[in-house]
Amino acid sequence: MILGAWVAAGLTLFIYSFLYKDNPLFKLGEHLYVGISVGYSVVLAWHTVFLRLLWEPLKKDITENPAVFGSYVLLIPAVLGLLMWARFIPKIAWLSRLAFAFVVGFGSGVAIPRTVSSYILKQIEDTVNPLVTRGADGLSMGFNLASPQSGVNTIVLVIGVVSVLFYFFFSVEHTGPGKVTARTGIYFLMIAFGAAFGYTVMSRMSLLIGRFSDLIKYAGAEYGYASLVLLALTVLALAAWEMASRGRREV
Amino acid sequence: MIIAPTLLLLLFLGASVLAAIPAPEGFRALDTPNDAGKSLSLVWKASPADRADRTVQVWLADGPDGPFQKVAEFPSNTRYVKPGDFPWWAQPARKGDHYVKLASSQAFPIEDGKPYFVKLLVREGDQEVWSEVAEATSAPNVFNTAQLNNLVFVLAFTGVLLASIAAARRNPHVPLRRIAGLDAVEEAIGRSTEMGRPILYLTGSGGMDEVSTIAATVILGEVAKKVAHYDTSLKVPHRDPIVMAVCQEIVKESYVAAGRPDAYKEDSNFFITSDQFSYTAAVDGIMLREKPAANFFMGSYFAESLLLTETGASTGAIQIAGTDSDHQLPFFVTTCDYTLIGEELYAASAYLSREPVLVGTLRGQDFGKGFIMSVLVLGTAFATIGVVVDSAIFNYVLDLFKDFK
Amino acid sequence: MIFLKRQLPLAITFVMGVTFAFQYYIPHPVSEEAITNVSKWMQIISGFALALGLASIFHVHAVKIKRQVPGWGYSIVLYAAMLATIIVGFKSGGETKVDGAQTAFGWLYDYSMVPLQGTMFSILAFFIASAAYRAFRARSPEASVLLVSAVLVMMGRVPLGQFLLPWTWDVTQWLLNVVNSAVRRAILIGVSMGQVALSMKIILGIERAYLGGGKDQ
Amino acid sequence: MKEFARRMIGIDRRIIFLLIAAAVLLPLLRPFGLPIKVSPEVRGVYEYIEALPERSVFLLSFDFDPSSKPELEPQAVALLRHAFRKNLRVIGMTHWLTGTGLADDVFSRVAAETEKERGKDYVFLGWSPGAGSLIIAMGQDLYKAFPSDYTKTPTQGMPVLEGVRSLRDVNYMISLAAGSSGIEMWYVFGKDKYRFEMAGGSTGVIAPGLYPFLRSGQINGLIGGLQGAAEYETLIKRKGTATAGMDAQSATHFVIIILVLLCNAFYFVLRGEKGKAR
Repeated sequence: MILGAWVAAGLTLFIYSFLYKDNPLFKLGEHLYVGISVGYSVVLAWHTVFLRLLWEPLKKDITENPAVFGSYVLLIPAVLGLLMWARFIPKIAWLSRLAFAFVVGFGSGVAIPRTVSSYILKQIEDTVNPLVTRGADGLSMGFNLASPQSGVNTIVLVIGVVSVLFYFFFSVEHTGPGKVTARTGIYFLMIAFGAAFGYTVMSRMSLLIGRFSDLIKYAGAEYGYASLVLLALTVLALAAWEMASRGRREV
Repeated sequence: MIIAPTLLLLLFLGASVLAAIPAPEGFRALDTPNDAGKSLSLVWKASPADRADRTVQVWLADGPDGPFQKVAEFPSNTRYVKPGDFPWWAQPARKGDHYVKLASSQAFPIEDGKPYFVKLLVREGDQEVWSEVAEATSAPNVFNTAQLNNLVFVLAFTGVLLASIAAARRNPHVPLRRIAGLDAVEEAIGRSTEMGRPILYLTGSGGMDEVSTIAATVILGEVAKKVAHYDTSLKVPHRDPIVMAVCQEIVKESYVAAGRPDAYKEDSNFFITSDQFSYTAAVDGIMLREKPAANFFMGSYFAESLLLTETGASTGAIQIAGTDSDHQLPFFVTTCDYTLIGEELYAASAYLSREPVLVGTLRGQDFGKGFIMSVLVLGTAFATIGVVVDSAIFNYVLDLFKDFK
Repeated sequence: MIFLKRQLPLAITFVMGVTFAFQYYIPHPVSEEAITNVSKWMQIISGFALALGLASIFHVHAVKIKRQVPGWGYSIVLYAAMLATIIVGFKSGGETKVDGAQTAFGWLYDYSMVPLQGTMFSILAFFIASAAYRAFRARSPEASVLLVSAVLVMMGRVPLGQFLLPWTWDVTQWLLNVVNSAVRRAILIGVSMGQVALSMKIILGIERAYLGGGKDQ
Repeated sequence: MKEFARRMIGIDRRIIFLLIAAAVLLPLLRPFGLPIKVSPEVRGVYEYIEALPERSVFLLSFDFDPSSKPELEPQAVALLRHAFRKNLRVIGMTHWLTGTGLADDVFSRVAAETEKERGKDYVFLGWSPGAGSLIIAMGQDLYKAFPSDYTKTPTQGMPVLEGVRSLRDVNYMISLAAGSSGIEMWYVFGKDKYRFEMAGGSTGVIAPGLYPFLRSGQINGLIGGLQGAAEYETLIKRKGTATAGMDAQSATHFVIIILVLLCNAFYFVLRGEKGKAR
């Protein structure tokens, strides 16, 4: 646990040192990180893909029903996967295309109806709303900006969607009335981008608060003042590195 | 002598009080339409007397004589067919009728191809009345008719697309509006050549089955042709091994097309790791150490976008981004010199290559967008008129553009 | 041979594409089962593809070490970290926990992957500030609306802003619920048309870039 | 003036980094406690727990992993403090394997500060696979779904679980969710069938998507992100990391806003000078 705190605090500080400038500590952290993550994905691929999805079910099926064709069906992805490796041998490299074709064909087919459903029809459905409502006291139109379903917001929504869609027209030059619509679209885009930017600040700050809380925790006596000691060492190392590289430059 | 009629009268009154709960009218059971089986649906007419303290129980059996088992209970003024539940071309019951879906459960499993018998019990206080017994057999369906509009949309759009591609093949000189970011591509490559620094090109986080990745690889092909021509060095770090393999082929082809197959280097495309942030750390490292003069960010991105572009900005590189990841657009727009927003990324590949297929596709998409824009405007008008004149007639049109499950 | 090289991949794409596009409209359990199984196949194939990536990493860093380019020592660090993780991972059987006790692999995950990931992610907090400082300048009308809406939302999101200017909270809600959703919807619709068009072209064999190479391949 | 403005506009961004670091660090070390407005959806959760009788059964599911810790851990701590103060019997569990260690840590820490005993006042069941089907299994028989708890103690006969056979005996349930296998899943597979009252806590990112559940009454309260956690801390009158965190949020947001305003001021000074020169 205590060793963990030291390692975690050290790696955190190494990466943060990148905010100062590129330096050996960051390089060390970066290469460690890449190495660990590649190793991690290899282990995960081996256990979850090869063992759990391929080897174990295949072994089970074949030992239980060796005569049934269905037991061997998992050999298809295995063979396709192996075809990918044909790329290592230039002469038969084209075989890998069969695997690409399989993967991309599946992806494209799956995408079409689902995209139409949730990103086209569903979006149209949510945008098209009556501007007025019929209540007990007859027809009324909502002017309450705070309620997203009110009539006035429905109008804003339709204008926004239509003008931004028009901005994405490529075969029409944006002139005349088209220019006004496209400009409206650009303003909508910019307001939305600004709002989204401002909105995201909070969640990014939460991450930083989380990291800093951990560092503060590791600065406690029960962890041997890990953060403080490591912070001092990091600063010293950076200073030493600066001096050394300055000296080298002067020579 | 007087007592008897009184008794009769009382009996009669009592019977009429009991009969105050009407039996459910028009009760029938059917196989749930458009589903994977193992489920039945019940339909009966709504009654003006439905209310919260009158409950309906559903009793189910696998033989006509029982034993019946209670599987559901709810207030009698719930479970209606509501507008928007079903499209008009695939309605199991009239709007306003009661509609209950019974799914197979552990308490009462429903199997396909076996007849089941259902009856309703309506009760209020200590009065109760049974409906008739209805029979139905569950079966899985082979086509979801509620999604017919989806299929029609796909087919119609395909038709428009093929027609406009054919038209563009006959006449490839379709005018396309200027896209600001693209004029900068040439400039960025030129600058890198002058400064003798590499060009960094990222294809995003997506796999080969995403449009943004494919558009990014098409643009990479065009950029690589120019790079080969100017003899600048190109670096393409990858997160997906398949995309890397495809990009190697594409870049090689571009060098061949530019007449410089000798200048092609196999390791201009290389793999770093598939993990999001370690990839980012490594690319940031490349930016700081090799100081590329131009950074291209094409494809789809997640939270790493700002980590990449801010580092790139600090090294003074020209940055051109193009993404359809709407959630990351604010960061690209604020930190890059040029950003291709959403569809502009796809348009860019057509604009740069002037390939009839791509240009035709773009036109086809424009037709599609025009159509959707008119649906939005007219649909809102129809929906409003529908409320004003209090009529459901427009639903026949509006339902065509709804998403049904 | 030419058929195998050129037509077969296109045929495979066509069959896969059409089958799985239609799968969506078929609620029958057989169709559900098909997509679940084939999705697993995709995971298996991508597992094999990782080898391509590994080969690339080994190549890039082996070259660096062999030529002793500046910083080649870090390539050794990378190799060492990778090997160590793989060895520890296989020893722990790929599990982060066995019987409630943390394995060495789990330790590596908790005390190196998690903090490293969290730290890289949290650098965004610094960058979002510096990006705001650089980019939010009222250079043009477009830049000005961007700036104003960002500042309003930043105010409306935190207690201090809600305390100083209570109305910013409502404005924030409106900007996010109405303007932002209008724009995202429009972008989504446009992008989706592109997605459908491209997928269609891939299935019909019009677009072949993904196979790597020009139109005549 | 012009020179100063030019220098400031091209300011070394490391100074901005320092300002942000300071704006996070100072409030964390010494919170200044800005007033926090409590929203009705957070109050809903608090009041429901407040009204529960002693020894009621409260199930808290940790459906997140370390990457969402900054937002959800303070929520968990605040909820546990409240539950322990009300002498509820607390059952903890998780659907996310990677969140197990974190969840156990939170339980032991909060229990230690309120002197609650594992097995008597609370139990942490740990992780079990199955997600939705695990919930169904718990709805049928809790002891079959979790024969033993995280520390390998058999669950059968634990004093804390006295009279609890399945999810039907749970009085209140809260899922702290960072993704899809959280609140929605608990509602669909759990509450809908086994009829316990439930609420949710979530990261700021997914909170807006959960409001429809709140409006329709499928959950009776929602704690959203760090802000929600801070509101809960205000309600139980115990300032914790979330309140400090919200101070840091206010501080950093204002640092950025002031920077943006300054930058524009300098920009206009420069532009004005340029205009004059022309």
